[in-house]
Amino acid sequence: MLERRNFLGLSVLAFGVAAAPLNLSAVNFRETKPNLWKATKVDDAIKELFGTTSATEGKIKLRAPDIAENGAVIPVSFETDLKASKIAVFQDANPESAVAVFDIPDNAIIDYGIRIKMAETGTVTVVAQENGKLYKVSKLVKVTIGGCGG
Amino acid sequence: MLTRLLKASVLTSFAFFSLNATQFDAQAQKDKEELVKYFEAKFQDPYKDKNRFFLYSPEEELKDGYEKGLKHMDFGIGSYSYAKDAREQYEAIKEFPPYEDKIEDGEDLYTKEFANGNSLKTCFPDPTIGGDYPYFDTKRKEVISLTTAINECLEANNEKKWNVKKGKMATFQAFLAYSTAEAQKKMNIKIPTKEAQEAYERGKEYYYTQRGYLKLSCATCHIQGAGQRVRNEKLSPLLGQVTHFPVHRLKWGSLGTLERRMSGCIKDQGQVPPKNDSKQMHELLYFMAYMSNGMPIDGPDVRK
Amino acid sequence: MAKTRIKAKEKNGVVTVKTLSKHPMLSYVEAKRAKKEVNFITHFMAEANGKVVYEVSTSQFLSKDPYMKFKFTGAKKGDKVTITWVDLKGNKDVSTKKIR
Amino acid sequence: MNKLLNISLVSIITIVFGACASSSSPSLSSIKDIDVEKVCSVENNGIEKVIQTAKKYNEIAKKNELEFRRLGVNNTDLIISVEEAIKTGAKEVNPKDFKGKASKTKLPIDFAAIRACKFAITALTQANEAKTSWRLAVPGDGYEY
Repeated sequence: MLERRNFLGLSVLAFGVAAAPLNLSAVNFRETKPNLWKATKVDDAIKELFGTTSATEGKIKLRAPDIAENGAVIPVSFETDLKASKIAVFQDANPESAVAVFDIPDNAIIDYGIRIKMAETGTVTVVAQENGKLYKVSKLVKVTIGGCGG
Repeated sequence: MLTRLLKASVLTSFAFFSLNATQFDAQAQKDKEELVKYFEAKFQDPYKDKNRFFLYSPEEELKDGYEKGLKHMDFGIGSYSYAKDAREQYEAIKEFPPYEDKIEDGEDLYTKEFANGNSLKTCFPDPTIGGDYPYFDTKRKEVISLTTAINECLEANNEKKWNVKKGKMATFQAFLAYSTAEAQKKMNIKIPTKEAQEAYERGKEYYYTQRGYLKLSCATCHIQGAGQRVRNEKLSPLLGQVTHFPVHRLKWGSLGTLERRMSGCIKDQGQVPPKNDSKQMHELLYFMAYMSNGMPIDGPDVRK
Repeated sequence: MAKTRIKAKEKNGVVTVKTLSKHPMLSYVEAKRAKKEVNFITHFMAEANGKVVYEVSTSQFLSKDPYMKFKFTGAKKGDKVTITWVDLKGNKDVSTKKIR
Repeated sequence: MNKLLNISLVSIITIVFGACASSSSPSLSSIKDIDVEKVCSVENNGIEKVIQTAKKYNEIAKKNELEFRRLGVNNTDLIISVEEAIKTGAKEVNPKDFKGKASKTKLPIDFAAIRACKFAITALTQANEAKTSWRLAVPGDGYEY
């Protein structure tokens, strides 16, 4: 419990650091690919981001539930040994398709986890790019209105 | 080896209990043992025992969707003890539970001084009491829940009472539950007197009584129905049902108290739920808590 | 005030980081329904020893109070991980934690 | 003579049951063997009578914390909505939910009256039945598996 106080202190320090220019190599795909986030079909989004939709199935281990406990909090994680430079997560249950685009630094180990929202049953797709080639995996996640009581 | 050790310690604790037990909790003790026996039998092998326990479940679901060979303490995480797919999500969310900061906020509430210089700490000098509530107050001759005790403390110090369902009440209880869990304490409900025994019996009758326009009892879903699927819900078991509160429900998007969960559940039976600080609610909780006696406190927790 | 809680652990040269950021992550649909302004984290980055070790551009479809788990190499116990995120409205948050 | 015996038997039973249900209203236990189809029939009794019956029994249900609630609508509010519709001549009722807001429940007035009446009585008869039947669900007691 003491930890938090430490942690608060540290973050004040961090603000000092943050004042210095910090964007070392950052690529904000929201700035570089504004149309990606507007795409309403997964294939359109993949094309917008990677320039092509032709992808090999597999080489990525995707974990997502068969039936979501709650559509607002769906744990999604993926692992791969690919030396990927870019990985993106899409779904087809929401108005737009793109969920997140990872720019992979060279010392990263690709074992990532996030939590996503889906308005209804749909397919989660993860696409990785290695040396210009695309790899893709998908999984159906069922979303129902859940939770008994109040 | 470890399991043997565990068994031994469970046995000795049973022995200890029965030595100490007065006649007042003899029936309750028996009820609990029968309940454990039932659940262990039910979840020994749901696929094999389909005709005995899971008549209405699809075979492939029983084959792949259920954990087998569950023992008493396994039920501490409720339906996640048997529902495989849900369990994975539960564990993923527990990697970084959404309520963690609330435990610290709860500690702040614990030590924060009232206008009169006292604090919640004055009323609850030992915060590791999550497993002792609800308790039977032998002087007042009634069951007191943790929520009620907290509000009585606030009132006695001229502070405003808290909403019993969420907010500060849930936050503070998260700290108490966490402290209790850290101290590795267990559910420890006592039935000290004849009156307490009667309160227990009334709570028990409430649990098993069919009510509401759907004519469901608590037991319909959480004993006979435990593990059955209703739409997308694998219903939770009575064992371990109260050990993990307060919970962060994904449905609520926030922490809530046991009372909040209870009234939601009773409402689903199709009747007006009893008031959170009513005698009925308190006695119902008293019975439920006793059924989880000996199980570790593991709140706060996450539920769907 | 820092709005990201960080857990960072090193084991066998691999640092595992888990973070939880306080943010409503209101999507366009949710914002409309709640009669609030749309806002969500759009870019999230982690650095250690002056190098970017994790970076993601995010959308409205991450859950409320978004969670991130990632791994990287090249840092040891005692080094610091710094998380920086910005949201659609331009709010920025920086949080730091020592690797354990 | 027979009649007298009957009456005294009934009253003894009432007293005994009343004593059992010490904390609750004594009239609860006397409510059984009511043919809801008959007493709640609008066709036979007229809507006013049916809603009065509903009201009478629902009061007892409330007192014993047995009142029904369906989709957020307490039986009390269903009864009120029927009474109001009788006054205004409306053919359909839209009762308030337990928070006092308009509910999603919309029913033809006769149907609403019948439901309110059945709900009120069933809450009581079902509770009386349960006094003996609840043990059938207890593992190690009435429940065998």
